[in-house]
Amino acid sequence: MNYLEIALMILQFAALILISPLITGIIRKIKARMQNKVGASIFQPYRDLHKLLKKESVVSENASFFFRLVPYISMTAMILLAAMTPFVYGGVIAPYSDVIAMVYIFTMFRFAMIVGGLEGGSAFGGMGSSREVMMSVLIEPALLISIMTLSAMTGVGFNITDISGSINAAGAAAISPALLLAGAAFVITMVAENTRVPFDNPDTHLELTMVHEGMLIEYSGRGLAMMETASMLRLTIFMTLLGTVFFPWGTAMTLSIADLALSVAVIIVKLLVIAFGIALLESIIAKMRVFRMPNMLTASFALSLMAMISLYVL
Amino acid sequence: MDIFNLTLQNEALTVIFFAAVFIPALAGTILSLMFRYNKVANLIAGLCITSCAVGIAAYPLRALGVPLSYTFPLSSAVGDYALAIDQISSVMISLSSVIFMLIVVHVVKSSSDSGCRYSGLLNVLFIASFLCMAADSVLVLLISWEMITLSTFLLAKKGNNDRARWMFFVIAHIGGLMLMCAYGYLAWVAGTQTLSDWNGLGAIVGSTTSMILVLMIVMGFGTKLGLLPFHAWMPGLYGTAPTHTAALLSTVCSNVAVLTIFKSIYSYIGVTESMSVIAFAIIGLAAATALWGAMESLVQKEPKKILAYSSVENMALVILCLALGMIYINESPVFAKLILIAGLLHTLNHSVFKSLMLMTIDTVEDCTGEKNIGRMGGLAKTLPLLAVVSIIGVFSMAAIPPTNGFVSEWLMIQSIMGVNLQSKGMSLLIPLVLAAVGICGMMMAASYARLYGFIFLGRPRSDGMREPRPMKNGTLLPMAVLAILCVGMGFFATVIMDVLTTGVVSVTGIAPSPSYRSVMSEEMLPLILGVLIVITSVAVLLVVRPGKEREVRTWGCGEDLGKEMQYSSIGFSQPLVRVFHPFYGDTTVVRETKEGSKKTVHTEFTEPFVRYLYMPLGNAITAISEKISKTQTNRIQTYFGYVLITLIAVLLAVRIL
Amino acid sequence: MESILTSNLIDIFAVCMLLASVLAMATTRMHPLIRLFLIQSIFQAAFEFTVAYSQDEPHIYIMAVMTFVIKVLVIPKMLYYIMDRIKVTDKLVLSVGVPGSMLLSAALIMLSYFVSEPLVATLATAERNTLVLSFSIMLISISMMATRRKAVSEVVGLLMAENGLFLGAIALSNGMPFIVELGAFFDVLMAVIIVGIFAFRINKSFDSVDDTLLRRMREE
Amino acid sequence: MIVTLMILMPAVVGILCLLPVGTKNMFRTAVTGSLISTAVAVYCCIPPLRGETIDTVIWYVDELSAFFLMITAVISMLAVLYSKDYLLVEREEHRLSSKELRSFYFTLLLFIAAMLLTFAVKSAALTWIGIGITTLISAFLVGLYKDEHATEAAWKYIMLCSVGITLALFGIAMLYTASSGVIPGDASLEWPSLVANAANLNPVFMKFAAVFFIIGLGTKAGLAPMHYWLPDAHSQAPSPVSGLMSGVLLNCAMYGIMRFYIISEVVNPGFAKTLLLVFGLLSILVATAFILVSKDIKRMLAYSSVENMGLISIALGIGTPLALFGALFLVLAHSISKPLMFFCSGNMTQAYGTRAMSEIRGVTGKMRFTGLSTTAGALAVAGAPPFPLFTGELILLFAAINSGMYVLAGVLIILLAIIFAGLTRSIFPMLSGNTNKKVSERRSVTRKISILALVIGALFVGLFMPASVENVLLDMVTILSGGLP
Repeated sequence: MNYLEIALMILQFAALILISPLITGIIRKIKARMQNKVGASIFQPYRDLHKLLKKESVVSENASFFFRLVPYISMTAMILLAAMTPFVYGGVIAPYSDVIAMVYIFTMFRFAMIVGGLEGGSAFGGMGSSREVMMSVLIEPALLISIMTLSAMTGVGFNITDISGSINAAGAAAISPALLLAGAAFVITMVAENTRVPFDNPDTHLELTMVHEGMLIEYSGRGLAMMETASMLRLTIFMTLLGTVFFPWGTAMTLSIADLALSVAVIIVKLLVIAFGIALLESIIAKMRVFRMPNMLTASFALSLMAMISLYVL
Repeated sequence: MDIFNLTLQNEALTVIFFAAVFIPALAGTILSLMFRYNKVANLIAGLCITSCAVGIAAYPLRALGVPLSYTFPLSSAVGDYALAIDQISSVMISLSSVIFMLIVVHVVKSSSDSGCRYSGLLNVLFIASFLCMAADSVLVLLISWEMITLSTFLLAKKGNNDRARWMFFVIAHIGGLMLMCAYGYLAWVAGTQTLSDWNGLGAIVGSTTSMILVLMIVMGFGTKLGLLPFHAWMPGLYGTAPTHTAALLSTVCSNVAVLTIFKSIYSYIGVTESMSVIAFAIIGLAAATALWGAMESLVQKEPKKILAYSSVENMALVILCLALGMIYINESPVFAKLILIAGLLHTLNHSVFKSLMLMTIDTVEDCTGEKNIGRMGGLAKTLPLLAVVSIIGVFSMAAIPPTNGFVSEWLMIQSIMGVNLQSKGMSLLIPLVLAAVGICGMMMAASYARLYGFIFLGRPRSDGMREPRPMKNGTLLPMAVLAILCVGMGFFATVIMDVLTTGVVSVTGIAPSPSYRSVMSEEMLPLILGVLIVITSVAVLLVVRPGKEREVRTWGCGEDLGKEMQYSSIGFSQPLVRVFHPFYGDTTVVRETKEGSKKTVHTEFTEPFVRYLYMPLGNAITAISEKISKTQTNRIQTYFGYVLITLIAVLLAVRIL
Repeated sequence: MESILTSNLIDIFAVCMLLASVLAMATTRMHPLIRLFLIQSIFQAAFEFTVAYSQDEPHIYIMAVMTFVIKVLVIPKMLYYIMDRIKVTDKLVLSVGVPGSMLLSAALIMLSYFVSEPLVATLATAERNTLVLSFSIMLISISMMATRRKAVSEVVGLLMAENGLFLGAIALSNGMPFIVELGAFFDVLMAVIIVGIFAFRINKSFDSVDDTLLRRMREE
Repeated sequence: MIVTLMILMPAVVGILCLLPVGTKNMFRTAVTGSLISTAVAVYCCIPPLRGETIDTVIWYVDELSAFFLMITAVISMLAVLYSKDYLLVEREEHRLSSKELRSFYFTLLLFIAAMLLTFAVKSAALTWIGIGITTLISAFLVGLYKDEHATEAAWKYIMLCSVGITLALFGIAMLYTASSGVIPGDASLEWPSLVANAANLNPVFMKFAAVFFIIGLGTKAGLAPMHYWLPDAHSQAPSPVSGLMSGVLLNCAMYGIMRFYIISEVVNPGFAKTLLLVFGLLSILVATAFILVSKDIKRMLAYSSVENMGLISIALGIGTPLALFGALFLVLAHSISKPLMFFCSGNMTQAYGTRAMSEIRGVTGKMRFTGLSTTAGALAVAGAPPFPLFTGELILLFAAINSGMYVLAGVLIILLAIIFAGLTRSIFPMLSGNTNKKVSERRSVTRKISILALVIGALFVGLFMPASVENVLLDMVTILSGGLP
């Protein structure tokens, strides 16, 4: 591990964290454009976060010590995940970026938010958490199985960097029904996990629609800023995972300048394409009724299960 | 070591060890029979703690090479009383003694129900579970297993919960009878009564019989672990019994059961190629039980019942690992070793976090007097220390990374995924098992979030919650130790895994050469992950230091939040109930309130197994016995008639046959 | 002094005893029942006397005398005494009815023939049918106990079963060792005395000997 | 000579009790008399237990009879000890006059003498006569209270048992005819000589003898279709008597069946075994049904005696040495646990004045000693671990499985589990809960001693089996499987 590699890793890790608000801004911008509105500038999320950081946080009297801890837990979880995901070259803590640990860190973040939601003692938090519980019971297994399919397909064990590396090396041969099915399941999980449109409307605070917002309702000031960054970071991580693990072709395998440049370009294109896809999805489909969601989620669960079964049976 | 004469030393050490374990506990039992007032109760509990403390020394002594095997001079009708602690049981004994000791300390400190009788029975339970884990003769195993059932039955007495206790006693006894048959047959096949000479009896007996034996042993112990058809007594008993009994039952007794199942399947019977059919059956049953436990725990109204179903789910996962091991042992022994370690590690972790959570629930009940979770809430503000301890417990139960719950779940998924089984049919099994583990994991996390959220967070829903009595000093000590143990076992999991490997290797006989580490993704991961989490959280804390705070009443959209504005515990799990509706036996009940004017609508959740399996069975038996008892017409003539008819029937039978 | 005469006599007496017990099944009143028991005992004494005479066994003579004294003179007297003291109604309630009882006894006789088939094959011709007769007397008397409602009728049934039993014992092997028969006799005597005592008690507490009242011990 | 002394001693003490002396020292004579007679019995049984059988003209005491004699002596001593205070209470509540008290002790001690006689005699007919006498005497004990229930129970008891005994007598007649040709003279009905040349007895007669003998004595032992007198007799008799009857009287009949079993297994092997198996299973099935239904504690205990007799006959029916060991162990276990439970229920019924289990509540609260001993008794009767019945059932299940009778083992498990459920469902609620009745523990040392002795005895037999006792049991197993000691 020479110094260049370490420097590159830290740079890539910092870049991932910094660009996450930008990507959310871009998605909002594209969505606004599609609904032929001008929409805020793509740097608006940075300004929001900056504003929130300076504001004083108003906390409800019922909130306990855990209420103040939740933002920190979620930030830690997401930063750890950012360190693990292969972005341009490979995860910062490459040898330790175990796939199962990543899934459980996602659960850690979700668990902290669910419990945080119940803090305020108001109906919104309770409703948000209970709906999040329903969704997560169906999302988490789909996420676990889809990533596990990849590790079983490549057979290189559970390190995310090795997996993406081996799919990348296999090139076109890697495209198998298992990979496609797992990818589809992962896309649905991504949309559901980050509470994008078909499952929850991220832009409004309308009680009927909110799942993710419901849990954040009690937070303000620094707490809210951290929670917002954490969820933006989560979206970016999901997108990078989709980009560099499910369709990794183009990410740098070696440390040569040419490869790195190519992989930076490729990753930017991928992120933009995915952002465009999400924005397109959000402006075409309306939000589903809460109790129609399970059908969609079980569909994603079934997809991931079929992916794994096809891996073994075919 | 060889500076002093080892053999003499070992013999003396073994005798001293066993004497030090049994004598204080026996003294405690005898004292409890004689005295009734409380001062003696603390003495008896103290005696129990001393014998637990000595019990902890089992593993270090065994590691030092002291062969802890001893035969009592007095023999019984079916064979002599022999004890032998091998490698794996020494680990189990040490940890169970630690847990037992902490629970007894909590009993003394909380003194919620610690009369002489209660602490005397605690001594009896400790002796019985120690004997069961260290049993070397069939009789000791069976008698101590039934003694555990008996002492738990007597310990569970509180108010008049006779119905729940009786159901537990009968189901456990049915399990006991099944074990009697299985081990009786094995004793006959093996020819000897001492368990340590039994290995590979499956080969002698042939595959179908060994499969039946494995099923009987798993179901026999399953009655106490809560496998599917036998789990219906658990919510009833956990709900009504003193919490410490529930804690002991779900930790110490489950450890004993898992240890004995493990030893019976892998060393007494020995796993052969052709036993995969029974392994499939047990896997199916364990997965179904885990899903069932997870689903039911989401809708329970009492915290103790939630934890009862969580024990069902956790123990089902352990049985799942043991059954998977049966399949892997022929395909790829290294992964078999990994999954067995995962199973045993999960049992240890489970006993740590389950006893922690049950202790917190007992303290909650003690301080607030509330039993129903629907009337709890807002305790974190008034009892912050309790909330801290229990959030650690909840984190480790929900398998959140830094804690021990995560490690065993992580190991389990790795070992399920890692192996690539040759035969197609078997490999189809892996995705289904993984799906089951995934769903259970998340559902249990949801139910633990509900448990913690509706006890400690939000606004107090009853006046018992508004001003709870202060915690008795010292009750926090055992809980704090367990919390540290939870996180500690999370960080230093690899140490425990190595200890378990030697035990697993000695029992299953798999070659120790390719160590389980070679197959694992990254053996130091638990420690590194824990350290990373600490570093990142400290970094985030430094970067975003907590700013000014202003406490304000929760925003209630204009008017102040009424009592009902807060989410109810059943409401919380209502979406999931709608998703998995066919599995729940929920009925909506409309009840008149006292004033008669207002009607309240409740959803009652009855355990479907009780309604569709236990009740009809019970009614059928009573109906048949009703019919048979009609034969007693009380007229002497009919009795002469019966004698005559029997005489004629037998004579005819003799003549014809 | 074995001769055709004695073996014929033996068969005749045995058949008469069976006849007595079949008739007992047919009576519907108490006094004739006891009188039939008396007749049966007489035949039994005669039977024993002829066997003793033919086998020259001294102890069977004593047996015959004792049977005559106890079963013909003492026990009926006692039964009558009991009947008068407790002023029981003479009517005997049959739960099966006379035709039913007759059919029942016929069936029992056939059954005992069928059942003792292997046994009879091994015996000398003489004792063959006495064994079967004793068998059927026992079965008939037990069924009599099972179908009659009166306490005293049960006692008579029991005594008839004893007669059948002794008939079989003596026919098969010239009676059991003497002390055994003596013991059996005393046992029978004791049984009748105690039953008498309890009959008084039943009468005192139920003021009737009708067994239908003995039904309070139901299992709820 | 010592045997005659052993048998006459209780009779003599019984007669002494008849003397018109104050009740206080009448009790004293009864208790000391029974203590002495037990001492004599134990002294007389020690040599046969060690192997030297007593074999005189009338008496024949080998290990088997010594084992039963020992149990009878000890249990009856405890019963007399317990009955001292029990009857004092009965007299205080004017249910018994002092004259009846005196006649009670006379009949009780005569009853004990008769039972000792049955076990010690040499000839089969004398055993039969002994059983006959015990029935007649115990009829008075059952009918002690002279109310219609007791009289009815006594009436049923005598009549049914007399029918049983008559059938047994016919069995003995058949036995005599089978053996008269082979063994000359008076020895033809003596157990040792019968066992000696059992091989050349006439098999057809032996089959009929077996049928009549087992049905006859089965009625007396309470095996299934003929057991209907047992619940009435045991529930109406005073508790010490019902404890003694179910603990020891049923053993007399079982002893007779065992003696006959030895011979019949040599002549036509397997015949008696199937009979005993069938009757055993039937008794357990019927007992299970009745235990679930009965509301009266003493009736339920009587049915559990029927169940235990069923277990013993199944053990005999299996016939392997381990099963025979189990049968003898079950006899010992049952003779200790059942009297213990009857004495405890005696305490409870006297204190609460009713036998209905639903009306007795809060025993541990009000009467601590009885509460503790009833818990022990209930666990002993239900077959829970530290107590001997659990080990007995364990051996029986082991034996059933080892001899390949899996179906039998399966049926046994189900029935034993249901019985366990029935017993615990009725007895344990009596202990917990609370009652508004004014109930208090009797301050009586003799009551406590007798119950405590039984509890300690049960625990000792349940957990430990010293080598000496094991050898005795093994010798008996050899006797039972036909070999002469």
